[in-house]
Amino acid sequence: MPFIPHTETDIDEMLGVIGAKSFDALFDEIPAELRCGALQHVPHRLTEMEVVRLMHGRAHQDRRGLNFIGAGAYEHHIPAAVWEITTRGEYYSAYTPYQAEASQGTLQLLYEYQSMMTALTGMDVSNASMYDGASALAEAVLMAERSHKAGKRKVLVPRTLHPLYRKVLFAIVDAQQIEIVELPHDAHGRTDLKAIENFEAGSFTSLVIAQPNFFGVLEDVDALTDAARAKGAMVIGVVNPVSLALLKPPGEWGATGADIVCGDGQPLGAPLASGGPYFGFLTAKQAFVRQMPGRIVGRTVDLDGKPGYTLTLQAREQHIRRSKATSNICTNQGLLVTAATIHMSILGAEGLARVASASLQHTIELAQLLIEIPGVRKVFDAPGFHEAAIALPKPVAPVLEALAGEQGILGGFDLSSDFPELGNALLICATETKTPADLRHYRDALAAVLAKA
Amino acid sequence: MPFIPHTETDIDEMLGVIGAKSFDALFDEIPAELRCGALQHVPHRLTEMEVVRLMHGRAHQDRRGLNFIGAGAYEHHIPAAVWEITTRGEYYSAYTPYQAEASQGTLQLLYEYQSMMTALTGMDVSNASMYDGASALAEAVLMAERSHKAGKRKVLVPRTLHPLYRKVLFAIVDAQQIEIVELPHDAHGRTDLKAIENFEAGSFTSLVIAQPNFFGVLEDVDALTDAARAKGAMVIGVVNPVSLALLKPPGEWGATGADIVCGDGQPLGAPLASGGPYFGFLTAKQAFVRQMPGRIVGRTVDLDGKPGYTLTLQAREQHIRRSKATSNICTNQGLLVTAATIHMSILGAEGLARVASASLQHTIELAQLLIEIPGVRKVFDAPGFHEAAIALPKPVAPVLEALAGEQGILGGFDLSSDFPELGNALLICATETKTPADLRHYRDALAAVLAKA
Amino acid sequence: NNDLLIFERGSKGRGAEAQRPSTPADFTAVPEALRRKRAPALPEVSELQAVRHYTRLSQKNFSIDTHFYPLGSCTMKYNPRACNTLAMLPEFLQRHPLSPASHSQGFLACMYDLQEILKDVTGMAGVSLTPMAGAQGEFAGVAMIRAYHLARGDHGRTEILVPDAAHGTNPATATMMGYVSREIPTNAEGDVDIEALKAAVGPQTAGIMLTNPSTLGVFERRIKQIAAIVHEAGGLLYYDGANLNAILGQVRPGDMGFDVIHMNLHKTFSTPHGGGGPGAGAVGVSKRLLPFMPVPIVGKADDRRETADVSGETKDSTSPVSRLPSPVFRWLDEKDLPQSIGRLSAFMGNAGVLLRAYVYARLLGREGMHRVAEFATLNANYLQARLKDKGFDLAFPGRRASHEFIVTLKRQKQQIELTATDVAKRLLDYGFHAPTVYFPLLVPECLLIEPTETEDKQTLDLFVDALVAIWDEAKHDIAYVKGAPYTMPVRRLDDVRAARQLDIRWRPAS
Amino acid sequence: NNDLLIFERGSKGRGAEAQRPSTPADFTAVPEALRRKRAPALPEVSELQAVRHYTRLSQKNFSIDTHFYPLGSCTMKYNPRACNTLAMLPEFLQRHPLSPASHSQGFLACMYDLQEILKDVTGMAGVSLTPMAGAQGEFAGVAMIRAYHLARGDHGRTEILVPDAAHGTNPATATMMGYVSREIPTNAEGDVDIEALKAAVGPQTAGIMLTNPSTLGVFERRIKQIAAIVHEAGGLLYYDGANLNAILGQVRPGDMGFDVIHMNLHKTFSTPHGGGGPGAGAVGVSKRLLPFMPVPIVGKADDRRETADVSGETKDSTSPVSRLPSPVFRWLDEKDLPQSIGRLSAFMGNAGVLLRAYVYARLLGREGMHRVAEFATLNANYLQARLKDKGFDLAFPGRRASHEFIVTLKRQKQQIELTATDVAKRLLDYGFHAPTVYFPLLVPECLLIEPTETEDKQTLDLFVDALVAIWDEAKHDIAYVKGAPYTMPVRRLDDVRAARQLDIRWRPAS
Repeated sequence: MPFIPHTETDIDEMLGVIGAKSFDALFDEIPAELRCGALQHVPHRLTEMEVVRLMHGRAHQDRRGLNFIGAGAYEHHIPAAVWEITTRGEYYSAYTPYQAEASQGTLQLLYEYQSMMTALTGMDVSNASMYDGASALAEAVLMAERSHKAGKRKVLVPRTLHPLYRKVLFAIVDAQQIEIVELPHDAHGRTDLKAIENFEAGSFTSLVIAQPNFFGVLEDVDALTDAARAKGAMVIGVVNPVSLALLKPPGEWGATGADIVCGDGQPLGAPLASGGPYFGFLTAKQAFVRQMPGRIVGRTVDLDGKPGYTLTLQAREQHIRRSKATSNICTNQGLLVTAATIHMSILGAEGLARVASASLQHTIELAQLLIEIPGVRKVFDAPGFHEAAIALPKPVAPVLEALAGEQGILGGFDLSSDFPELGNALLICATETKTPADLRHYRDALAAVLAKA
Repeated sequence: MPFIPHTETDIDEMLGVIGAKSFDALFDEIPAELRCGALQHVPHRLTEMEVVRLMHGRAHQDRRGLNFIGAGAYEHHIPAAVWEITTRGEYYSAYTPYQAEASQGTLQLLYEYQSMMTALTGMDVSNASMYDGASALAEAVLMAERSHKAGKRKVLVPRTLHPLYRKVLFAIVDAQQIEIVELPHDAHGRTDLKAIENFEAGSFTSLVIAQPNFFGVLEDVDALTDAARAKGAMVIGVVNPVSLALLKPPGEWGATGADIVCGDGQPLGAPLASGGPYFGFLTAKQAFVRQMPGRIVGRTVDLDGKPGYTLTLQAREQHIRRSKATSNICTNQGLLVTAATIHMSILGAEGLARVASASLQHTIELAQLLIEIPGVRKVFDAPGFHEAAIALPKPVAPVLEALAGEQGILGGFDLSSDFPELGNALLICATETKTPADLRHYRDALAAVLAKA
Repeated sequence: NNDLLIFERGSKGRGAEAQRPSTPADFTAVPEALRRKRAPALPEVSELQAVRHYTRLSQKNFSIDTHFYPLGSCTMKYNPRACNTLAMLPEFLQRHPLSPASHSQGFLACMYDLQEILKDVTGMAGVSLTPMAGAQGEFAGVAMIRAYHLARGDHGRTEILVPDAAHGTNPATATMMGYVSREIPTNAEGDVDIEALKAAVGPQTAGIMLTNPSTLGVFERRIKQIAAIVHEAGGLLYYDGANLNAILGQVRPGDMGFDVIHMNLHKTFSTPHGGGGPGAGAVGVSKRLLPFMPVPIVGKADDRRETADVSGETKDSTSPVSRLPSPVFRWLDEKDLPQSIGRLSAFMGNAGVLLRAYVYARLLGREGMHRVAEFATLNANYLQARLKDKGFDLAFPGRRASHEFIVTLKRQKQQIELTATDVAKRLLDYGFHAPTVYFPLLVPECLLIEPTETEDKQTLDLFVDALVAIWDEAKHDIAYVKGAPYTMPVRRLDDVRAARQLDIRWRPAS
Repeated sequence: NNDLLIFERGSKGRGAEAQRPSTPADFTAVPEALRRKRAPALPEVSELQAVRHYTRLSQKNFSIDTHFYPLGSCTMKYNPRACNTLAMLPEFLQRHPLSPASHSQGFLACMYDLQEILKDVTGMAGVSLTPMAGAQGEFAGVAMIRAYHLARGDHGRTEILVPDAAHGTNPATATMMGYVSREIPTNAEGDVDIEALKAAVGPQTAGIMLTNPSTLGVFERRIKQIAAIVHEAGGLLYYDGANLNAILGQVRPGDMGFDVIHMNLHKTFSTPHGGGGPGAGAVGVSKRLLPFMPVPIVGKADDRRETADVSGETKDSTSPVSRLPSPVFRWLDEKDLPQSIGRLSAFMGNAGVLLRAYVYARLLGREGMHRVAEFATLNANYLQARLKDKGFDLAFPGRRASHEFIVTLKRQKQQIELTATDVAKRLLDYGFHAPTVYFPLLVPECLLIEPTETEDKQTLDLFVDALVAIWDEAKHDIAYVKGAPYTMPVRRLDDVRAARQLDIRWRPAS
């Protein structure tokens, strides 16, 4: 019996102690007519050996390609040590540190994580993680509504936000009667500042700013922050954590800094892995700490006065506050935070800056190479980070298909369905993992594909 | 500086404490004319990211095939837990447990390993490992020479022993004037018992018995053991540890049992991995424990009377006895023994027996399938384990090449150069990892290859 | 030295050189005004320092791999190592979530299979794997209930019923979906108070959220009656799958009358708890909720529907010399399910967790599913019987335990001041993680004990011995027990101070 | 409970069912007389029990990943984790050692590159990677010396010279090769006594085995003179590469005049020590010993010699969409080297260790090799200076330390009975592994301390503090120090009893 240690003798003894004749007796409180028979569609069991072979075969079917897709998930090098340590049983198979004294490893690590995320974002407080960047944004919007004294239940969201984030935001806040208003972008791919000025002061609760935005373009975060502030609104930053090694942290945006910062932590040590598990991060100004959702770890002392770590401010959470909790979140993404904390420790600020810088340079170089091809041009001329929108002379989808099929190149994200106003636009990304030869390889392949038919 | 933690400040302070002006000063006792300049042929450094890509590319060049080669290295399923635990830093990055109190993990594990190996082989004592099976055999032969009161420095080695083991044995004992005499095999592929009877009593020190032998044939170990004993010689068993789950243990061979048992531990949890690291095991009767080479762990008590483990009988070893040591061995294969101990714990006797039984059945089935092909026949009719010799109607080498190239099938070990007397013979092996479909796939491929020109 | 923070181990300018790009950072492509001026205060350590620090920190944790961990309601069972190694094969790790289906057939096949398996196990008509934890699964479930009512033009349903023993996530979720939650009391036997339920239902009832077996560790025997009452009132039934381990292969939520269920795959399907996550909260629905499922879902490519193989064990996929098949599977998204409640994560939820759950499901197979519930229940009832025999008070002494049960220390608290916290802390010294304490809220000084099916009898017996020993210690020296733990890296921590003198981040000395 | 043996955790009939074939064993194909009658007494545990047992056991170890481990002569430096993960890629693990070259070009390319790198680093003309540990490398080296003399018809050479400070493996190896070893004394400064050497050499001298820097932690300054003396007598020079870490990229054994060298790749090239191995003892030789190298060796396929790329970084090999190249590399065996000393292992030695060493070498590169020696030497000299400053006695106070150095407690032993063992055991309580003690044999109460280049200054300073504190403790309460350790899983163990009342295996209760 896989994963069940009981011997026949054990079973007999235990049933005897219970005073039950059989296993069936253990379920005698379940109405007999509800008991199900054998499951019909679950396949027969495989041994570990058989599953290994099955999964190696499946993995093999996921063809590897040379990847230039970003769009919210970024291929970065992860030091080998990160997951070798993260998957140690003591991290991997522990749970939420409810018994602090027996979980100081996880707790100290989370305290270190909170310290790193506040340092990176320039904020005062951090929680111990959310599910992912998109759901973290939804929680940030709800948090702003709770924090804002005279909330109008309206949030301004730029069109330059990741379209999938917009969908998730809608799905999560929809039931709470929060109006989501889209802000257009200008010809440079930046959020149109004037659109904000058209709103009356006090007419919206918060403004979301994505930096860099979905097109990889850098927003004028200072002006946007000040504009929102002038209207009495709160500012929520959605940021790529790796970019923060180069970019002004949200805590320093405009005159006051952002109020809440969130994003997806994936670039900090999570492999692409089909989209998850990643983790969302959430930091804020000190004033909003009691409106934060999720776990928070604090440092305290033990009976002997020795420092130690424990979950704190639990009165915010669902297991205490129930229907009045700041969120229904319980389990978060602890293991990914473990990886991220080790990842940030190994890379340090200098390492992250080099990763950010190399990614930026490679994307600039790739865009430069691609526009050498007749008919290919940049969509925007503004400075960016990490990603760039490129216009093709033909519909994007068949070009991407041809690149993937013949050359094994994953050429980027097709912008044309979410942003038809941009024409045949393609979002490309070249992180530090790409070599000059890779970039030329893409250029040559795209030229060949476009030359055909 | 990869793997060097020193900051500029550290370097200055440390050189200051030493009273050295520069790094060069630290090497001022080395004659200047000997100092080398830059290394010319070492390639420039790569970052971890670059090495990952290089090695993934190299791994990709090692094409995967459907493997039917055995010949001393066996493809068995290794439970995932085995190497996940074995590569934990506490095992992976520790060394020989010289400070027993800080190495109880490794020491208790080795004690458990010794217990498992003696149980498996039916012997009294085990060391903590040798390098591999072939070198363990050489050490066993030397150990027999040391143990045997009136040694004639002559060892009888069957022709049915693995030819590479024979080569290693020769290379290691050659300088010690030990004569190696080869015993022929009979038409069943078994060592010719009569050949032993031709030797005078006392004229040789030891007899080596390989069970199963290189052809996968089971030797008549009882008769061989008794025959050697009748001549006053010691018996050295060379065994496949997995086979011992089915086969009579060497401790029960003949009237007295073997004296020394060795073999390669690879089938106990070491991946094929191009031939190593594997480990050799060595067990013996109690009487010979002080002639054993290598580490031995013993159970003792601490100052409080609590049980604990420590290296023992170190007076046998090179670091104490120097030129009079039982061997020059120092480092052994500790990490592989860690894996093997966990592997044996997870499989248990029942699991090993199932592995052995499935491997035996699959090889029998494969041989049966292959001889359906016109011109293909079995070389020997004797019962075997795990491997079988098959005769082809054509030279073996080009057939294997065709199987590998077109079908990705690694068809077995070509016996024709080491055993020309067997004709176009091929040694095949199908472990528990092979499915009925795999066996048919091989049969069909071989039929196709043989049908061609 | 063993207690330093990673920041305190660093030195200015130190770094792990092999692990970062060799070219120095160039900030010039970033406009001056948008550039970072001061580097963030991250650690400056070598690779060895980081490895040593986090390896040693790990050793300060209790975990399933090191200790018995009978944390009630959390199903801390063994996480097979193969699930981890197989989910981390390079091809799986390298797959970008937006890769085309032609580059994703292996992954999609696993997800498709998992959907089918979960449908069978729960008795539901459809499954979506995207929710990233149980609470998000609950969210998805209540969102579907809401979408269902709204789609029918039924706008008057404003309440969600929740038993008082429910997980805190249930009422919290109802709130997030804009519902008012109304508590239904539990009777002395641990069942829902049917009369109170009848009184509470009405045209304002959107649905009820139930766990069965409940958090009280007992099976709700009148579940069919409850379903009838709620359905008659026009409400739907939501099944909180937190306790699915108790009934796997024994009874299916779909057969009990539930309309929607979430499953905690990190519990029942043994994916790692990871020190607090990631989880995975797949949802299953009855036929009427199919149109509302969250996307994406994996379907079959239309033109090849007949050739697909549910369990995916084609010769091709298992042969090491397999060739790439034509796409069989594809994503279903908003275009396929226009009434979907939408997306709950940017991509496909916790895909890597789902892969682990899939491997686990294949290892159990049809033959193993029902054994999970059988042995989880055997272990719980055995422990319950042994503890009762040793004089401990059960919260529901007349009932069968499900996969967990409750001991109440109300009597010990009154007699000798021994609290659930005291026992929990002292257990750590005995080498056992504590059960869940003070939940469910309605049982005073409670220990919610869930041994799971993967623990052996010897371990359970030692756990009983420890509880008996602690009670005995407390009788003789309650102060000593209240001083526990003594053998952990720290002694009992001051939680009040943690909340009052908030210290939730390290700051560099300026 | 934490101290049980794995056997004691089992129960009859228990097993890890998912990890073994599902079909019961069938013994019938084995003739009755050759069949096993009683199952071997192996553990009967679940997968969880095995995982928990060995995870917890691991935590009882000191290791580089958890503790400073300044074990002299063992070079306990950081083992980069990438070396492990890359050597364990599925394709590398699955390659059968007898796979054809067409299925092995990636592995062969790595081995070829490593041979080239090691040749450059040591200044030798050829390298064979097959020896499986340092001692086997020594064996190969002395075997080649013997083969060389015999090939020239020089049968009178029966002696190997060995300095008295040498590793025990040196004389033990000489014995295994049929030589008599003759000790050469060391002078007060730690150098070989040249006059004694001159007196010892002669037509009977096959060669000399030397470590430089020696085990005394100092560089043999007159190495060229020694080489000349031995060479003039017709002997060859063997270099014990155990201390290569001290001189990597600074001075090459080939340039010093050595004819043959072994390298401990698990020291200098940072492959894991694994609780006692595996090591890897690659040998390098000068031109005249090339024909005698142990096989197999990796060479280039004859017909493509000109197209091969030494460092292997062709576009093909690094591109994720690479195609298979035609074979470039092949094995060289006895047919290519008919005078070879033969084979030392059935296949290719510790191939997986060699892959790890290769990854490490590529991570260091040309730029990193010399830094290894520089910083290993910096750390040793810094520690030596600090300890001298604190009043400890150095064995060779007038000398530069190499990568290691010796403190002698002779004075402390005489004055307060403090022995090297006492200090070693007490250091464990301070969280440091002990240095090597009582080796080399000729320095009384010695601590051979090798910090390695991967440790930071803060750690070295804390180690100094600990040694000072222990000396201080001993002055006040020697009995307390002699009772150490106090914080390990066991206190000081009775080694005498271990040897006298031999208990080296568990036996089932019958």
